[in-house]
Amino acid sequence: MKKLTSRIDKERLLLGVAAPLLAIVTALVVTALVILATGKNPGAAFSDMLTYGSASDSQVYILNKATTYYLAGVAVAIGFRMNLFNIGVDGQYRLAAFVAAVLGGALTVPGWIAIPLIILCAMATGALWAAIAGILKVTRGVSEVISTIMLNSIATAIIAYLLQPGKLAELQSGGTVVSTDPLPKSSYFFTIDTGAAGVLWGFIVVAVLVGIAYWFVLGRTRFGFDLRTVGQSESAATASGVSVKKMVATSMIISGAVAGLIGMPTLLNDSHQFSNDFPSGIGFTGIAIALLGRNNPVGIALGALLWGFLERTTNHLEFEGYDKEILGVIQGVIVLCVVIAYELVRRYGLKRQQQRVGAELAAQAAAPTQKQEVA
Amino acid sequence: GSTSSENDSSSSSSASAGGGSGVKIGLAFDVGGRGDRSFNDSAARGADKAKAEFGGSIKELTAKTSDTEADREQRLTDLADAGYNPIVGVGFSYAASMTKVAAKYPKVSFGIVDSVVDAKNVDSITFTEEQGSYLAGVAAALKTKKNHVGFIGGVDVPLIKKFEAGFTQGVHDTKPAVKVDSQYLSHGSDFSGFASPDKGKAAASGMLDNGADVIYSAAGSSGNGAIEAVNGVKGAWAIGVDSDQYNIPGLAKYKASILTSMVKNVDVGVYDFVKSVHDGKPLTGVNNYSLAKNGVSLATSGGFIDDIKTQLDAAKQKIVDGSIKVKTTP
Amino acid sequence: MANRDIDITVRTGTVHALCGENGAGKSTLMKILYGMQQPDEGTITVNGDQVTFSNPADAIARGIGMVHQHFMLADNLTVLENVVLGAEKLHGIGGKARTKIREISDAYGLNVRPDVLLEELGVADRQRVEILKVLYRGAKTLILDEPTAVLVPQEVDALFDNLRELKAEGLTVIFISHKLGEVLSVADEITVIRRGTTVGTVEPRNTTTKQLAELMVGSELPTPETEESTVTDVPLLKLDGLHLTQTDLDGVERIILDDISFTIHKGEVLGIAGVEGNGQSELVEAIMGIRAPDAGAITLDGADISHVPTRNRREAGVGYIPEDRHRHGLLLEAPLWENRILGHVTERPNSRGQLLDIKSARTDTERIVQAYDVRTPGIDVTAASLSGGNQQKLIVGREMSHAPKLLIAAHPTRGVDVGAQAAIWDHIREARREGLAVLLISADLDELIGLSDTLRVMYRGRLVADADPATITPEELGSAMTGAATGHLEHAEDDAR
Amino acid sequence: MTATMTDTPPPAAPKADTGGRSGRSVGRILTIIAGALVLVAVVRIITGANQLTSEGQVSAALGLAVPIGLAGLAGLWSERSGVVNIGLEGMMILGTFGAGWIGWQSNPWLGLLCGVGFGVLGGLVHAVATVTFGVDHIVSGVAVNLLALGITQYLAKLFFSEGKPAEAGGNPKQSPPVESLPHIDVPGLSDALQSVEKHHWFLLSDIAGILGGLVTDLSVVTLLAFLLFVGSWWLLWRTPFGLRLRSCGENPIAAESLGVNVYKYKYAAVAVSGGLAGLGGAFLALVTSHTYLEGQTGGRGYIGLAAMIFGNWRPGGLAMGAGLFGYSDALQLRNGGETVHALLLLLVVLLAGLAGWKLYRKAHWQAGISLMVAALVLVWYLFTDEVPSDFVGATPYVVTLLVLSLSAQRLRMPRADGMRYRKGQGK
Ligand SMILES: Nc1ncnc2c1ncn2[C@@H]1O[C@H](COP(=O)(O)OP(=O)(O)OP(=O)(O)O)[C@@H](O)[C@H]1O
Ligand SMILES: Nc1ncnc2c1ncn2[C@@H]1O[C@H](COP(=O)(O)OP(=O)(O)OP(=O)(O)O)[C@@H](O)[C@H]1O
Ligand SMILES: [Mg+2]
Ligand SMILES: [Mg+2]
Repeated sequence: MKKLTSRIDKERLLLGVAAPLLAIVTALVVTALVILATGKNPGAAFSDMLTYGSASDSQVYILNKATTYYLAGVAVAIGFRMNLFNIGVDGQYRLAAFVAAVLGGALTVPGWIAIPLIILCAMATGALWAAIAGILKVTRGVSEVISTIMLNSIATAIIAYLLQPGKLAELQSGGTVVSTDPLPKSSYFFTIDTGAAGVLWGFIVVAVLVGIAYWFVLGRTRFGFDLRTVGQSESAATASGVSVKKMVATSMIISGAVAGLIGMPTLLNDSHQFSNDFPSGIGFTGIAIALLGRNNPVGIALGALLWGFLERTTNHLEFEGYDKEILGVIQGVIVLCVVIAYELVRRYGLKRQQQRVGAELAAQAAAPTQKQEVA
Repeated sequence: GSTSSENDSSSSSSASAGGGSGVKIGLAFDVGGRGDRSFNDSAARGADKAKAEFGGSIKELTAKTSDTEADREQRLTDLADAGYNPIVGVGFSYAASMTKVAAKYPKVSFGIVDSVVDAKNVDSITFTEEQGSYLAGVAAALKTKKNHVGFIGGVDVPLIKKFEAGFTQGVHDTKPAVKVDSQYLSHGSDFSGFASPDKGKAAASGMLDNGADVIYSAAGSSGNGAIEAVNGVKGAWAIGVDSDQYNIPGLAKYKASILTSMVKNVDVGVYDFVKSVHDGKPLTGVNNYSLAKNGVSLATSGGFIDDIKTQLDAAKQKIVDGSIKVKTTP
Repeated sequence: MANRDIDITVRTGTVHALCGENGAGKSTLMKILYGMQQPDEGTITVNGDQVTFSNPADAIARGIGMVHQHFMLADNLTVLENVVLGAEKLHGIGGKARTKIREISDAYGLNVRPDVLLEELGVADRQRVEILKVLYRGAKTLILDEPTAVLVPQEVDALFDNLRELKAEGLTVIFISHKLGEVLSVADEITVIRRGTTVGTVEPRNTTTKQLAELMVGSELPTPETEESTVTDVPLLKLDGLHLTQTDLDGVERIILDDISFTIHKGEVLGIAGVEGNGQSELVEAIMGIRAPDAGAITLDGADISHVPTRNRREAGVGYIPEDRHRHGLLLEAPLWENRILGHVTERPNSRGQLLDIKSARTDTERIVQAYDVRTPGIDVTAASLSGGNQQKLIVGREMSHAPKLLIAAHPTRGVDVGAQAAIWDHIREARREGLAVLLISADLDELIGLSDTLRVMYRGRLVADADPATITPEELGSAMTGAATGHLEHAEDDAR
Repeated sequence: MTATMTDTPPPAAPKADTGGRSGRSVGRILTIIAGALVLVAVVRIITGANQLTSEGQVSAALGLAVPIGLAGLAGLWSERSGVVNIGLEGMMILGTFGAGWIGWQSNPWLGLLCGVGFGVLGGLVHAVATVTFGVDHIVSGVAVNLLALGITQYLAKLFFSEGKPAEAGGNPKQSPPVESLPHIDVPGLSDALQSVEKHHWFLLSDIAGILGGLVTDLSVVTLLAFLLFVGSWWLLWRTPFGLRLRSCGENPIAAESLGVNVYKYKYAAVAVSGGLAGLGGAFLALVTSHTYLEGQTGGRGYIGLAAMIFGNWRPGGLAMGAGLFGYSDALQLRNGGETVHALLLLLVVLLAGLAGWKLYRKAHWQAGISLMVAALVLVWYLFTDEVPSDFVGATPYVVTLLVLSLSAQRLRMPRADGMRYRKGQGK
């Protein structure tokens, strides 16, 4: 009974909720002030965002967006859990999506073979690209922050070189879009038609599976424990028998493999080809979302949904005469507030805990004759 | 906001908005939007002109850099839902999304600039940049004293390569001995080449140092850097792009070096389209605004190319009558 | 609460010692006195003026200087830079400061070279730089927080000579130490602190170590004596010609370990004495598989483990109590039960196959907390919220729970209070009786002599001397630690103590 | 044997002699520069790629290097005080905006000041988050980048897209044009150097080209940047202020114990860092573009950080790193594939040299790998005429990656860089 209460620590739960709440309220206040400063009514803007965001077609849109963002967030978070800062998620997913699209366009096998092959190819490409940074870090000590920034640009160059008419791509009618061979219909991933609200991408199932795998591997397996250990203290990890170098390389590779998935919802559910307007920059969005979600699988999901919601609704704000550029302000303020709020709450929590430990010890010291009752 | 269930009804009711008291024009801009002093601005001009003539209203929505397919689709859908008709997608990036949205709103007329959408209710407004660039090449070949000219592209996307192809062909058809340097400022999905005047300047001065004396840049704002570099060298000429750069306030200092500009008259295309909708006979299919239709032209502000007008007209004539076919890829 | 109702009066021109068990609040008190922490209530009076220090700068301005328990030096700066930092107004940061440092160094025989990088100095040199820092600022009151913890007896004597000299010049010294013998020999007055309050001030002349200890802990001091020998003749760990080099940033190759050979038998405790930084840490890391030796063989229970990864060594029965528990022994931000898994994730009860067995791990953590008297309200609190002693007990409990064949214990009782100390010694002794082999490394010479069956002295990466713990004295051991004596050390009967 | 007592203090852990380390830096750097010069001259003569050291090339390289160098210097200030600043990009963006905004309304000098001021504001946000609230430095930096981008886009839309600014040439992504800042030219000198360069003599023309590039048509901001480099070095390594600041990055607890107000120095350093990044942004807006443009910084903040790491957290090395970036960027922009092709030969020579060194140090397999790569590059060089233009664009990134992977292990960052510090928490 007592154990149970100590495990489901009410105070901790409360603190866990307090941080994001504090952040979002602050962000709302700041945004409202910004809108007010331009002489417009923030209340109307917020209510428009709410009503528009809760329409069913908006919800489908948000879920589709969140699918991509969630994968990006998880890819970044895997690195974060190791204290690795994989800025290269961006280059990794673009290169992966490109290579996978080329493969998918060339495959003529049935969908149930082609789709897994395309996905595996994307994961392998992302993993390989990330592995360069991982290996440079463990063998040559190159900071992954710098190497992945460089690798992003190099990936861009490689795609630019290969995505050209006559190489691995062809020019579309209109002469302005180059793209890879489109995937055959059989290689499309399944979708859920919600009728008027639009089409929900089937890849959301994969995203959910990735989330569950992330939670399970990190929290329930030996490998996950080792990974978290390295993230918390490299020196302690080494002493405990974890090969930090191997772990760094491995987690970089896993992060890259998940990054490889980021482009898949778009490729398999939407565009069915890689063209020069394939969405870019999602790797960086992933960083913000991983931060918002505290690298927690559920938190990342909430972050991804919030991001999707903001993008959907601020677009509509322009319709109501507001500047949609407010989106960047809201996003920036939220991330900043969230990181500060989490830090404040973490600190407060630690202090509370130490005080409790201290108080308990003092109580024991005051009654030395009593039999100790620990746990 | 509107829920999806209303979509169909609202789209059918809004389809009639075209007639009667003016037009409700929906403009979906590419990144940059109104005021970019380039093709977005030009499209806006066309719509403004139509509004002035026919009355009605204009709703403008602008893309952002991080847009995905879904965002563009949503933008067009929002406009259609709100009863705008016609709806113009400015920029080739709207091609895919317009294909979908046009199918969903068969009674609304759509127009797309710079790309082709195959649908019964879409007017594909395209321009022959290569033809205009060909003329720019002719002018460059005639004006160069060192038999050496240069082309600077912002990003090596197909659209910009059209410029390069036409320009190179124009130069070589006029004077085969003239050397053409080509340089792109960034590649692939790195679009910084359209917004890096410093890189434009470095590239242009590199060409000037190598002996080029006429430089044609199709590089967005990076072209400003190129024009500045050219301005620093006596006897060298710059050729601008998209709008008449001689008249742009930001470049007033360098206007003496701007030989001409290859102007893309997006406004004409947009105006024609809106007018057709207003008249009840919406344009559809591919409407290619070629040199023949004055869709592209060379600006004459400054009068620097007046002396070679005859040669330019001759070249234009040959393109119009089809005796010269201009390539679209270098 | 760390301190309450503290009353101390320190007279000018005296050495005033402060004693108390671990966590009694000595360091905290001194930090308050030095302005690094602020008291909730109470007053500080210096030379009759009531003062409040909101930061160290205020204290320094009042002529107070402090040598901290843990060195406060920046490795990547030179000695000169470390000394003048914060006191640049006095003599600048250039030539004048250098001259001044030389002057002070010569005056007190500190032997400090101003232009070397700090990272090139050993502990004793660092200690002198710390003292020089205080003197450079012209401090009238010196606070020394456990300055002798890392020094060998000879160095302690040298330090005390310095202190007496300072006292003669009218300076006041506040001196903290656990080593009661030292305290009695150097102090003019001794104040004892227990659980954050002063329990009394005594004169060293009419006090014995025993009385002092009882004042401190309220009971008698434990001793690390081992009773009967349990050494068997079954070799468990054998090191043969272990050699380790390291190439530093400038490409210079350094020999860290040179031809290290020894054997530990089942039931034997092998103690290694040595001044810190002579290769002990590296030796431990080589045995643990954290560093790969260049040559030599390590044999554990008959199997060659020279090139086996750390994890396999741990699975093969090596327990490890690291010297720095915060860096090597714990995940400070993780709950206790996760810390219980650390280092033994592949073993029962922590995991089954590739999966963690969280339930059994938690149950076993509860057991350890009970059995090893870890004072905590539960196993879900983070390791950071426990005091050092309790953290150490958790580590000992964890390592002992996997029935090790060999225990590598580096400073197992460092920073741990007397009660916990006795408990840890008990655990080691008990396991030894059942055939555990122990490699013990400690700076506490009493502990080393008391617990070990065999003693070796390490100097500059080599085992230079050995001794019989039954007869050797700390002083004799100390001389070997400075490299002054080698070979087999015999206790000289005539060496009057 | 009896234990004997001794008076001599125990020696430190066995350490080899590392004397003369302070004298090393200047002499070594000069040797490296001279060596590089000769090497480039040789390659130029062999390949005939005269652009390698032409005046225009060097001048363009300088122009491209200055913003990167300033960003790097900004990073240096911040990291020397122990705060990792990945928010440089955002602070540069703020700088471009501030410069463009005030610059077009009043004059470029005020614009420059405002660019710096906006950068400082960005720095202060980072300082509040990292120093006061103890947020992880990288996390805070990412947030600053996000926020800066959002705010400038929003304000640009608000300030430039309508009314007078729009008439003057502004739009949502661009400010109206700003007057130019003055340039400096030493009369006669440029011409003299140019005439020497024209002869394409070995080494002499190379030096003339480089010097010419450095003195011709020099912007005052470039000069200012140069002074800031020298000034930063002097301030950080030769004054009490600098000593205190660096001590905060090496061991803040020790600094605190000596009465240094660590918070104050960290705040100062991060604010200066923001200001320098802002100046880098202002350089982009005022000197190279004469206008604020969205997306103008193009990742230079990150590149600056790379240059700083490349330069081992020292101004001299950082300047070399920024120079390398500017140089390879200018090379690809000005001359495209042919000249970069000549660089391949340079790479071959360098790799061969490295192999020789490794062989001498008896690192056989490393030498083998170097030789093999050298051979591969040589084959590439011999069988092609130029490097594909897309790859040419990636030159700076590949060069950085190569150089870092060869040298990263010799780098030493400030000991407490990126660590959280809280007053009174020291043990
Ligand atoms: N603000 C506080 N209020 C009450 N108790 C505190 C506070 N801060 C720390 N403590 C107590 O201090 C102990 C942990 O502190 P810390 O980690 O500093 O110990 P330590 O110095 O390593 O211990 P030791 O000196 O025994 O080795 C706990 O018992 C905790 O309850
Ligand atoms: N502000 C505080 N409030 C309450 N408790 C504190 C506070 N700061 C420190 N403590 C705790 O008070 C105790 C006294 O610590 P202190 O470091 O002064 O002990 P000490 O006597 O120096 O021990 P040692 O012999 O280990 O150096 C520790 O447990 C510490 O964690
Ligand atoms: Mg303590
Ligand atoms: Mg203490």
